[in-house]
Amino acid sequence: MTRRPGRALLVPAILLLLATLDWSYVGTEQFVNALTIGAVYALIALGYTMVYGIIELINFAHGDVFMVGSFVTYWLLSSLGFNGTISDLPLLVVVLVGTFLAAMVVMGGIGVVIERFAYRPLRNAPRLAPLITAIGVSFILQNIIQIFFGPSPISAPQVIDVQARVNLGGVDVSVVKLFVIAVAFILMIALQTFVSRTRMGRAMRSTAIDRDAAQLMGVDINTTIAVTFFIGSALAGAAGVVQVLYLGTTNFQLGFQAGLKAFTSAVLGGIGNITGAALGGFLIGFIEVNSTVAGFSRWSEAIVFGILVLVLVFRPTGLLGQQLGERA
Amino acid sequence: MKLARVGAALAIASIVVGACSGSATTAPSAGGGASAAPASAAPSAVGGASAAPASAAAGAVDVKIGIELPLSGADLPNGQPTLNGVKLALAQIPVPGFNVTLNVQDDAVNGVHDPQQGAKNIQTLVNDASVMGVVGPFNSNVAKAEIPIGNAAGLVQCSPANTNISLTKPEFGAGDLRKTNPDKIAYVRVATTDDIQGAAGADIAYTIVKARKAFVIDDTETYGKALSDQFVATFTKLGGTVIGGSSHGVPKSGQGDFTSLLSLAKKDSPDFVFFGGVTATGGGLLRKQMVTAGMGAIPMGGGDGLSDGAASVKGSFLNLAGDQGDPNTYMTVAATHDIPNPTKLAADYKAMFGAEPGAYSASGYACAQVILEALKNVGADRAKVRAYVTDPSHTYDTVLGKFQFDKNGDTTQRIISDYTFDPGTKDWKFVSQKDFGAG
Amino acid sequence: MSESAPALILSASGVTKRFGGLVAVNTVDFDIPEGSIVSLIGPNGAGKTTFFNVVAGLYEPTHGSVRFMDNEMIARGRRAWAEPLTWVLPTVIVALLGFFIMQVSGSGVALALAMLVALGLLITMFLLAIVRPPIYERMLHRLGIFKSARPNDMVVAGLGRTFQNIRLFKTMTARENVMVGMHSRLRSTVLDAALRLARHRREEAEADAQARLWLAFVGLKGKQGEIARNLSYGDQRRLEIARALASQPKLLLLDEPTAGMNPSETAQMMTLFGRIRSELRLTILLIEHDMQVVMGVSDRVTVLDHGEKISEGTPDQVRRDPQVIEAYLGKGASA
Amino acid sequence: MSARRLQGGSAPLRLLPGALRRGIERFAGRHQSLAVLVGVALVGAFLPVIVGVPPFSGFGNRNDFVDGFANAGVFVLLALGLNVVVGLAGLLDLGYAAFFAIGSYAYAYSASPFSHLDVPFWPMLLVGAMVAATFGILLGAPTLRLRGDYLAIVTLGFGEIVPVVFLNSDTYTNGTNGISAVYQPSAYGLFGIGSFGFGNPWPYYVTVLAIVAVAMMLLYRLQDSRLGRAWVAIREDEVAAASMGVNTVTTKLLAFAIGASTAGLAGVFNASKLSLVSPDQFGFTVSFTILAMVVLGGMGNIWGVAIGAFTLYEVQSVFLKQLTNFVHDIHLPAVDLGFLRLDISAIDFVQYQFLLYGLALVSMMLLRPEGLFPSRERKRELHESAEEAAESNEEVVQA
Repeated sequence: MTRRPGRALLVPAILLLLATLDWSYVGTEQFVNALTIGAVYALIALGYTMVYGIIELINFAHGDVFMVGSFVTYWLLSSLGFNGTISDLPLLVVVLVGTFLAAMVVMGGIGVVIERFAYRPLRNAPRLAPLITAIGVSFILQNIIQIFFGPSPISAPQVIDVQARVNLGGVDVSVVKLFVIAVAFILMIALQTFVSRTRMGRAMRSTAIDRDAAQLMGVDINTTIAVTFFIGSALAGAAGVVQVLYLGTTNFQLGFQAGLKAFTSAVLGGIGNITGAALGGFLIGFIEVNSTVAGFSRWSEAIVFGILVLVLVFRPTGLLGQQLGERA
Repeated sequence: MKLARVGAALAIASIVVGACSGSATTAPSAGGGASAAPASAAPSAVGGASAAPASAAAGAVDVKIGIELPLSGADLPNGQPTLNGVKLALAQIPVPGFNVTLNVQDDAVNGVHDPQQGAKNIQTLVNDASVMGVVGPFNSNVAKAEIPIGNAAGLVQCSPANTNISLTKPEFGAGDLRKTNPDKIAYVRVATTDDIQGAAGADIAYTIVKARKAFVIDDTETYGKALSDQFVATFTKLGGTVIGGSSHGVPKSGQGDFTSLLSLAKKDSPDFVFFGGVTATGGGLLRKQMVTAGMGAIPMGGGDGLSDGAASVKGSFLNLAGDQGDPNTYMTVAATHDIPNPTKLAADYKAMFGAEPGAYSASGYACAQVILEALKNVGADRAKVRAYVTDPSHTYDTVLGKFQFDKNGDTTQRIISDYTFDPGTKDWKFVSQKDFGAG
Repeated sequence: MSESAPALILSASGVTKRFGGLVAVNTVDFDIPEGSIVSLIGPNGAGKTTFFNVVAGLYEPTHGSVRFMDNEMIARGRRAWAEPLTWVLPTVIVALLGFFIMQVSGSGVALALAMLVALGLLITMFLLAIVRPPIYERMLHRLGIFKSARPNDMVVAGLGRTFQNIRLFKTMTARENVMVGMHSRLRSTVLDAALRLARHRREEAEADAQARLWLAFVGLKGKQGEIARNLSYGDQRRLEIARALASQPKLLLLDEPTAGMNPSETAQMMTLFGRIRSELRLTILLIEHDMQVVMGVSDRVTVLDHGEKISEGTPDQVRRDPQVIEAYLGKGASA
Repeated sequence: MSARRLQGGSAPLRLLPGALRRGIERFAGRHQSLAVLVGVALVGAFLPVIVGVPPFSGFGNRNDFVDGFANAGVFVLLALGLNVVVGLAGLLDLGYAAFFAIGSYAYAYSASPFSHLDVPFWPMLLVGAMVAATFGILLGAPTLRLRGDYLAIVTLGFGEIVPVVFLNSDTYTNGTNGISAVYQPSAYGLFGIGSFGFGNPWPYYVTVLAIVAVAMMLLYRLQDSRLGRAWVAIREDEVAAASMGVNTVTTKLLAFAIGASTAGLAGVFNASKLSLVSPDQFGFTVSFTILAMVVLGGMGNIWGVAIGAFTLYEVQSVFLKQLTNFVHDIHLPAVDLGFLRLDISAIDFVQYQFLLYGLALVSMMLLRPEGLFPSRERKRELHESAEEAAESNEEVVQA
């Protein structure tokens, strides 16, 4: 399908315009809030979209992978003895990098294990079978966390000083929020580069388009799918770290609704499309913040899903359509 | 495929290992078919016939107290400590001539309290002829499904936690719930109703904090919404202003993130923030994020849903809210005022279960006391137990203090106590109490 | 029906179909006289199947229109934007009327009543738009709103088709496949089926018998109980034709029906085409690569290349057309 | 003519010996509706009897079980309805609980002290079904253009929106408190088993059995009709179905409407039995549980889905809850492995039921991805074999 070059710029242009208008409506602080919430949704949505793109599975356990990620972060930080703000900058950097790496690797590993045991045996089963195992896995993850950490919400250490602010154009903006947004962008760019530039990325894309053909061309399907799960779950793990840094709390039920909204983000942007998932995540963040600002916090969920319905009815492939895994 | 099965087996094994760490009891005998004996509660009378104390001699009559609480999933922190309170009462209070065990029913389905399951459970308890009274339920909507059944069967229920006004007061539709036997109520509760608590919250905000401009948030659930609505009504009546004119609902699904709502609130510079809800629906996080958002100096208040222990208790409001905030700013209203001997209950509880008591452990204990008291006085007759418990002339001397039930089954103890955060002990500190009278 | 020029069953004029920047079919005029076998040939990617799909109602053409049995069936929608207006307009009018009456009479009851009626109208219009009974279609027509026919509308009008890559309902039996083909000719409704009324039972029994006849007609006698995917390749092709015939079409569109067949199967298939024409008196539009088939059965042949019609005429005329030879040579297409 | 249809339909019969099974199948093939009614009646009569026999009798008395069976009936109805949408027409609906909610609220609003209305139960069954069906069409209409998974997410969205609307429309729904003291059906002395009310589960049990039987009968008839074929055709290949004259729009909408109306029936019944309707009863988990029931039972197979729903309901609300008692009763000896002691009888399983439920879902799917009783078509999709081809030939000869 060919596109006129002008079309490619149309969507970003409209979004930029909308963002500017919204900025003037909600103000800088709320704008940053929206970006921060959106960044978390976007990070989770990336995993959804990648997994869907490659094996067409709505991985409902993915939200719980995010939840487990936040508990891993909590466990890691508190067992290392950090229980508050770290003011020593070099130490802070080391702790942050270490936490992100550890949480991402651990969650990536868990993702691979889940894929291996719960989804791979069902790869040729009816399409809904893995969906049900995904729900089962989600329950299992929740319960395991509940057994180990208890059912109450957890107060987790926030190593970055949450009260620190920088002045941006006359408005004080929280440093943590900026950090969260920056991390999300860095990870997204890294992912995009990986998928478009590396051999494994190409293998992933070709598997998404036609698994059988990719296999004939010498792509190792099992490894490719495992890597997809690793990356997707690692990103959810990163989102878990972000959750702890930003809100300093977590609980074993966090995953389900977050997952639902992240999945909505992925669909909103065009499922299977990495940029779309990121865009969708930020959009949901903006919708939520705007409905709160407008005094409809009670309805925010209905508004999020209402907009989703409208977008899909008028643009059934999501805002950016499908790139990763085009199917008739 | 094979590997997957091994994985499942391992997961099951992990439960078994996790669960057997403290198991030193022998398997209970068949006598306690429906008794749920905790592995760690061996000394209690609940443990089954073989381990039963001497009081349960040959001539003792077997009777049961029904438990109808949410005991799995997210509601476990509500149900389990309450159940433990009942267990503690059974272990401590001798009932000569009776061998009292429990019939435990869990109303959580897929981890969330479910009215349909609750109705089924109460039916099961009704059908168990040895059940003399029921402690529970925990949630108001479960109660609405259960009260008609208990009323029809004449099985008395004592709720440790329900606060919704429509459960008991005829002017709010409670009469419809007990249509079968309008004169024989079978539902009592030891918690004060939302209207009193919400009003008391407004009273604190207006008279003690001297706030004039409040921002109100609720969790859109039955308890939280009722509390907030009452707060808004009373606070406005007293002469204060509520920003936006009503409460802002934050559904539980949005749990954990109040930042954008707080940014909104900050613009109108409120001098009080009221939260209608419980810790699990975001109470502690709200306070924590107020501090983050630079609103730590603004006092915040809530109902007894926030009264769940000191900052050292994991998952409590104070624990989540963090202790780096401005001192003397957290306030709450508890339905139960300073109970007669709180330290003893806490110590006994800790000795038996190895944990701090929960918010409703004492209430569960009190409910058990009420039912046992009736049992001692009228014997193992369900109808008489019901009649005794609901008789407004009887006074109960419980761990919650002395109280009666009025003709609707509400406690006459309408004392509201005000607490504030004490940065020294990192716990709630009693401020004052106010008696809202007999209705 | 004049004797000199037989009536046209289908007449396409200026049909263009564009996908993004790619013009798959470019201003093609195409007539099919009633009772004839007309073939459409051309090299791979010439736009044959696209044209086919336009005619069958699967794609809306970018330009041009298709008349079928003297009705304009397929063309780009006209005033399509006005259709949603018809859904809300009655509601708006009634609501405004209610407001007006309330202003005049000061009665709130009138407004409430008007609102209720307005809501009812809205729901009625939505349901009408979904079910599309003839009265709704007539209303649209009167308002000058035109919507291109969908595949099922074309089937109702009398067009049956097969697919280039066989698209049977794979897990259904042969008999059931054929019965789905009869769908548009069966009349029993949900209620008939739910209550098992006599007419439903009769119709189902008739349909069953008819399905067997169609299967026998294409040479699948006794195979009605086979699951479609278990049939041999040739049998699947036949089953597709039986399924298309079951809708009792006037015009049958066959998309490469002999592709992948051996010579003896092809010969049988050609016999079947003959019988379809002689016994059923159907008109056939055929896409075919096998020149032997095309030249053997066709009355007229049309050649497409790069989406454009380059030649048209009897098989002999087309065979000699230098443009056709040029299009096929060098491309190595089968001949 | 419909002998072979019954092969999928009588999946549970596979447990019976061959000759008997064939005999029943042949009878059922000729008198399908009668067979469904007799089947439901037999199961309905059998269940209260079996629970009086050990080991079941140890877990509660008969009335407890019957009460639970009446609740299970609600889920059986829901699963039957969802099966039309997901199993037959192949439209993945993740927000099915919305129609359950609409049916429930329709009855609660029409027959409760809240609205001061008292419409009798029996006509409300039909009205509730019709209201739900109308919403099925209205909510279904905008989704028809969407492909499988987009449809799934939009229905999920509707499933989330509907409870929020009920939650926030205080004036009509009593908001978060819900509508309580909903009236019970009034048919005194129905079939000599007592009147509707609290404490006597039998009238509800008989009523839900009757509703399930009629629903199953009608669904079998629809499945076997022009419409049923069109649904399966759309599921298999939408383009081909349209090209064969199937109006995909109306056919899909009919699937939505019929699925929704079944949920509406379930909603009306449940509201009257529970006497309470509140917005938190219709969350996403409910939709998912019903979907799990359909998939587990075997999509597209009416009997299979009914059994799947019944089984899963009993697992999550009876078996897992009673597991602790059960394990206590069987007296497993404690295993001493030296470094750890395993005493299964001492475990309180109540806390782990959620985990066990998850494990059950995963392992059931790993062991039998096509469901317990796959429909004829689904089974063939998975296990093609010459034997089945032979079997279907044999059936043609019978027919």
